[in-house]
Amino acid sequence: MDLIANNKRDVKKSDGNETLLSVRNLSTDFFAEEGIVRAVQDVGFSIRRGRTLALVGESGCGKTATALSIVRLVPAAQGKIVGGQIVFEGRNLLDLSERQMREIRGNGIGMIFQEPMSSLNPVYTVGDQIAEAIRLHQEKGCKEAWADAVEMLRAVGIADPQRRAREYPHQMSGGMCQRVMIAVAVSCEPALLIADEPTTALDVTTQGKILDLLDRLQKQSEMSILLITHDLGVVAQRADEAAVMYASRIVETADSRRLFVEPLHPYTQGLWESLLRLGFSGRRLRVIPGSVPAPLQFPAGCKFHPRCSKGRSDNRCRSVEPELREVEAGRCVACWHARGYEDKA
Amino acid sequence: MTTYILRRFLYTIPIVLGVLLLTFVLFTVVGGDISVELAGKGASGETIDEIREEYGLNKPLFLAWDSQFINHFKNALTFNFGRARDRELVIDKIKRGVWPSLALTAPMLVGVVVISVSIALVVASVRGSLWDTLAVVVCIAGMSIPYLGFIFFGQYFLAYKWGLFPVFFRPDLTTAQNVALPVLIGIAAGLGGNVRFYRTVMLDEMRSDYVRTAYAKGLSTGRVLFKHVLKNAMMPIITRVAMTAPFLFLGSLLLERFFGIPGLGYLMVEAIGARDYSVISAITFIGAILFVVFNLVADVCYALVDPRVTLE
Amino acid sequence: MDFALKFLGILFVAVLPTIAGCDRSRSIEEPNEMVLHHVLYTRIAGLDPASTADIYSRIVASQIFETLYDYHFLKRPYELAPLLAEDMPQISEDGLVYTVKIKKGVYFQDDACFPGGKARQLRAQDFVYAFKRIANIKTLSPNWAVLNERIVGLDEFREYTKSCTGDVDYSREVEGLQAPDNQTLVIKLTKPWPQVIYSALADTAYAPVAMEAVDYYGQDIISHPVGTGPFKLNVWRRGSYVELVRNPAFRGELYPTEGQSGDAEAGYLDDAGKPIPFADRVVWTVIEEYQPAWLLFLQGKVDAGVIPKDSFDEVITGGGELTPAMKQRGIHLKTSMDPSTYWLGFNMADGVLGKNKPLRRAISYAIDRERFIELFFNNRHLVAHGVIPPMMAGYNAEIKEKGYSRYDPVKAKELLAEAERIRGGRLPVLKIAMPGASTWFHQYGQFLQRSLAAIGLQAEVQYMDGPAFQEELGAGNVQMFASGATASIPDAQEFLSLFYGKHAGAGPNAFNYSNPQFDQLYERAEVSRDGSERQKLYQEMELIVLEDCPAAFLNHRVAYVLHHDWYKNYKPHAFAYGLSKYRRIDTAKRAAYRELVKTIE
Amino acid sequence: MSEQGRIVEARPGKGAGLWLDAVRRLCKRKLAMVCLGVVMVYFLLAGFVYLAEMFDWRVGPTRWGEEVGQSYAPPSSKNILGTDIFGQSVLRKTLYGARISISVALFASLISIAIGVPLGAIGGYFRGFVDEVIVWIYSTLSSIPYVLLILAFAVVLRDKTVLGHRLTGIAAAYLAIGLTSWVGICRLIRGEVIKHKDREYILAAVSYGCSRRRIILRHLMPNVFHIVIIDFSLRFVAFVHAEVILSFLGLGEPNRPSWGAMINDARMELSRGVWWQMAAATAAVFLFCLALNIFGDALRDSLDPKLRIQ
Repeated sequence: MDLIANNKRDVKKSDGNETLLSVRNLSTDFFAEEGIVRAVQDVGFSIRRGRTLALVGESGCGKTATALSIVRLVPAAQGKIVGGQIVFEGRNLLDLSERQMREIRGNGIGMIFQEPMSSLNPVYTVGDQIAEAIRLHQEKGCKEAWADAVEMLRAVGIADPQRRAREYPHQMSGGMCQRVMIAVAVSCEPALLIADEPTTALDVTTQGKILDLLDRLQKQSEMSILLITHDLGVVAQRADEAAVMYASRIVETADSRRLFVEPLHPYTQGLWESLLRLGFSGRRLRVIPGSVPAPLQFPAGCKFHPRCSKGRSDNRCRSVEPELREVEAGRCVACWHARGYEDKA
Repeated sequence: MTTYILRRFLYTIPIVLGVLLLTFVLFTVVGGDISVELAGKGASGETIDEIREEYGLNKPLFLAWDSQFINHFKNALTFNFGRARDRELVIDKIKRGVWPSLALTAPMLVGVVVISVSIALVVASVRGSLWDTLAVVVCIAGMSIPYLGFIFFGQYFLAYKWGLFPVFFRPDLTTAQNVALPVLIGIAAGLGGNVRFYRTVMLDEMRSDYVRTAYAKGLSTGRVLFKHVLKNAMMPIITRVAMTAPFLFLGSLLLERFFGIPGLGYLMVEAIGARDYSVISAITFIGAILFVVFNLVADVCYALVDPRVTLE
Repeated sequence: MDFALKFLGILFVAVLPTIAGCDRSRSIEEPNEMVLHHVLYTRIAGLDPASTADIYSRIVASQIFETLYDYHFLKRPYELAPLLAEDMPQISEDGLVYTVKIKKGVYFQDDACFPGGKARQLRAQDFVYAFKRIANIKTLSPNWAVLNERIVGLDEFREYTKSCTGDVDYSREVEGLQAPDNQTLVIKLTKPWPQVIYSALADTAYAPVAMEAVDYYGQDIISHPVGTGPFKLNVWRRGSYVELVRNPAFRGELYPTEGQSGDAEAGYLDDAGKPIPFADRVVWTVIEEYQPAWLLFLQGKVDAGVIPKDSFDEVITGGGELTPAMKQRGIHLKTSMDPSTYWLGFNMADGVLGKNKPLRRAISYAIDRERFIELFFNNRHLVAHGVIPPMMAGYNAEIKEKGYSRYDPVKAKELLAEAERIRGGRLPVLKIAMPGASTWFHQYGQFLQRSLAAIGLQAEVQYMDGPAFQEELGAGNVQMFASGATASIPDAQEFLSLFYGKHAGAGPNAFNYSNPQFDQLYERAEVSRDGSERQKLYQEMELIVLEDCPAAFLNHRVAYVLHHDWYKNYKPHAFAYGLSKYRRIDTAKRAAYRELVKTIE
Repeated sequence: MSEQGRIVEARPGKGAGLWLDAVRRLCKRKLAMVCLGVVMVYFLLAGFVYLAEMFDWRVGPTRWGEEVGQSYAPPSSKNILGTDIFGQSVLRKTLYGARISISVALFASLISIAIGVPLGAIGGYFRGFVDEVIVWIYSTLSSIPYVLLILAFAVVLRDKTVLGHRLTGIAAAYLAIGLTSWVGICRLIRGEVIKHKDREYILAAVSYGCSRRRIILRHLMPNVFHIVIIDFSLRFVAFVHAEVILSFLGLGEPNRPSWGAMINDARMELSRGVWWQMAAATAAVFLFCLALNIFGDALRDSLDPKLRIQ
């Protein structure tokens, strides 16, 4: 099946500059027993059609919460989007009804998750699970949807898709499950694919293949990808742009190449160094001292200051939290010490 | 599959043996002799001896070919349960009462399972909200209200005051009309505990990642719950049903008493009170067989609902 | 949702056949059909009179089976009249030989057990057979005890049946039971037994049963009664309901034309001389709980019923009258004395109680019987001042003045001090055995416990189920026990036999009471054929018992029964059961009530 | 949500850390703490009545037998919850009932744990023949209708003498409940032990030569014991109900008031409009069950390592 030819949605072909998704000042709170956790604070970024934005950060910094907020899947009992805007194809998702939102999920925005094995329903065949989304969004009959599902399996590179469609997730390997997940997510040709750590649970050789697959699908259908990862190597190779998240906030955004060449935020620098030294010199791994603070124990001021060589001794860093400012065209950073930051005040 | 079923059937033998042994020990060795009671007031020793002979109570308990235990075992296996204390054949007694009892308890079980699973799904989907807390409180209130409270209320208001149902069993009505109110009462009384149980099951299930995937596909809550979560939650549901279903044939004592349903609800309680050994061994034997059968059915059901389970 | 629907579908499909499978609808009654609707508060054991002894089985069986003699429906004091017998028995000088002429033209009910389904005539041999059948040990009849050592040769017959391995030969001669011809029955007693006419000849347990039926149905005779009575069994759904229909081959009887004074005013003689039975069908529904029985009565689905203890205030005013609401419904109240006495018995063989009369007396004085009756019987029972209930011949009208049953805590405490002196130290915790474990017995037990505690006696109550209670009682393992007795004949002998020394041990004398003086009087009374002499002896014996105090006598039951206006000829009777034939239904009134109910509720 | 819903493994062998952690987390739940408070009040009340009875203190609940008013007096300012048939205070009976009902449930729980946990652990750890026998025993027990089993035990045990002690109503009741209800916990523990047996930390313990006894007691038990606690908190409620059922069948504590006996006594009074005894006992059961259930749920959430939310 030719994914592009089958694209029924009435969308202008993009020139690569049109903004597909724009997140502005998004804040999401989670309710924990200990109190309210501000999992996403004032987050903003945008993704252009056909491009890949990587959202980078350590575990617990709010990446997944951001992703769930975008599709409004934060469970009502656990959390709530408290502010901001999520503009997708010109509409603010936060203003939509639940019914309209369901139309967007799976159809406009697809999602894949970190644990492919447990993210698929163990008691339905993979074919069923793909066909379900197709039936739902494309008003196709059972048979037609099933045929499409088989085609999707073929498209994500599964051999013998006819037979495989009738198998259950437990009969497949992790990599294959992730392919199936991708098939589920892209079966309705979404404009945006949110991939939440799609390769973390997989072994190294499979990781590359899955990312290649995503690349290929992206090229075929002009799909945008929000790639959530903690792996900077992936960012460097696959993303067009990157946003670095630390402690619920975005601390730096940039073109991924420039982020790589010239990180502005000390946190980004620290992340790069730990990756580079490991990769190129074989010297003792340099790690960022300390660890990500627990959401309820965020320090005052810049949340990174206790781990920052400059911030530790700087009174301003310890008392005033820097907001994200565009320091150059297409580059934003939130650090008092970043070059040119204060000029933009 | 066939070998599996065969093997499971072989496995029933020790269990049935165990059940027979346990009831035998409980009621003959420890529980005492029924002949005095059978003989009636002021009976002489000779009548008692005669009764002992008639019921085989004068035979050795264990260590002989003609012992009470061996006979008890032989009788059970040939479905020859003998006569109850009121001289009716135990097997006739059971045949006569089993249908009314099932007409009462089977819809009750189905009703309770279907309704409480549905409520549990809904309640679990709003976990942590005020509705959830309220549901838990109502469930526990329902569990705390004695069964008789439900019966008194239902019989007095629904049947007598408002005339929606017959107050008592009427031979001129259909069984469905006769059991309608008791079934409703049984369901109402059973909901509390069951909703609570299934809510826990559903909560466990809803934490799974595939639920998030299903939502991400754009499925509605109802579809996620009733298609994805429900099928995954079938295991504990099947287990619970399989544990209860074998004993449905015994009916429900209180409902049958209050609504005059000619079932077997009285059978067990009365048999224990009167030490009616033939009835007790019949019940336990049939119960044990059904229990094993239902376990087997449950195993097959597991394999049907969960592809990860195979019958090996 | 497809999966959920499939799941529900399968479950419902599995359930439907069970509901549909047992659909057997039948109509309750036609508008003008005369059907008696009664309630049985316990399921009945069986309809074979020989092998059942419970009162509810007897109530039903008595409509199907008939005896030689029966109580006159209206006359009081109770008197017997011939039923299957032609007239009253001829009794020999020595009181040992009874010769009874059997009515001609009495047929059994038609049944499949007879050749061609056509029943034969009743013969004297059928009575002989009925007695022998009870004597036959294989029948395991609970009714044997009454006949034990009474009829010449019958005990030998019983011995013979013990040795039988196969069928018992009923043609074997028994000297005391002879049928010289089809219409004559001769019974020879071993010693005079003036109560035989009540205890055996008028008791349904000894009613003639067709031999053919016993042979034909074997053990299942219990559910296939074939008698001579006005009704025959139509449906018996065990534990649910019994339905009798009018016996079309019934010989016919007439409603009594004379009664007691006041009967005419009460309307009991409205039907005098009319052929009975009136009812086309008689239905008993087994209802073990009071609430549904009461609701059905109020709905007019049941003709008569007892008042549930807890609905008493709704029905009866403080003055013992019906409440206006009940009167407005046309409901009638009938009260009647029951020939019963209830007591707290003492085991005289017990080391603590047996030798300590002051202790027993103290316990008796400690119980406030009036409060007991108020709490448990809505004030409707009578205080038992002695053994014999007031309605029976032999009742001592002055017994109340003797004060054996008075509530006197002061005296009780005095006696207790004396009791401790006899005991030589503190009294141990006493045990009371209760023959049931229901709420009622719990409260009863608590009442006794509290009564004893009030005079400083510690007691522990043991609640047992029926079998365990009997067993413990028989084994003499109890100290105190709550029990009672109801007379089955209008002669007080049954009550006094409970205190006869030779009945101690496993016999009916659960008190293990033995007093030579009493025993001597008892033996005299047993063979005395003179009613008034007997009654004098009974009163003497009663005083001996009260003096020795083997029991604290508590109460006599008074029955309160309600019935609807349309239910005619309802006169309470303490001894007879086969009364359905006298009852008549005013169908128009019944229909009107049922309409009325629809508007009030 | 992956961060929020991330599955975190229990730290193997470090029971104490898990427990401390659980307690700390539990303390932060207000509702759970309120419920724990309610449960504690019930237990303290039961304990207090027990002591008061033992030392013959004349306080309200131990004076339940006194006549304080008319028979069946409705609730009033004098008797807040009215009186029963003998004019005894329903309030005092309800308070006293806590002692009987809770001790029945407590002892029954202890008995079922004492039987079920070791059997489950042994069966699950050793497998083979021992396991087969244990499975056979509990399969047999569970294939007999529960009411029949409990009734049979109660009937058979009542008034029997065991080790020189005559079993009165209450002892027979908790023995019957305990002896018949260990199956559930045994099954749970067995399953959990089988799961843990092949985990690395147990293999490690085996490899450095721990005795089997030590492995079961020191390594396995701390990691499966939370199941016992959870099961206990939920089953306790079932036992209070079982006491009600036994009383209904006439096999409960006969001489002293328990909630079950009160409900049973009161059921017939309902139709004469005497609702207060039923209401008082039901409310006592309800509040206790509610508190214990909510607390049990919270305990489960904070103890069960699988469910711990980072």
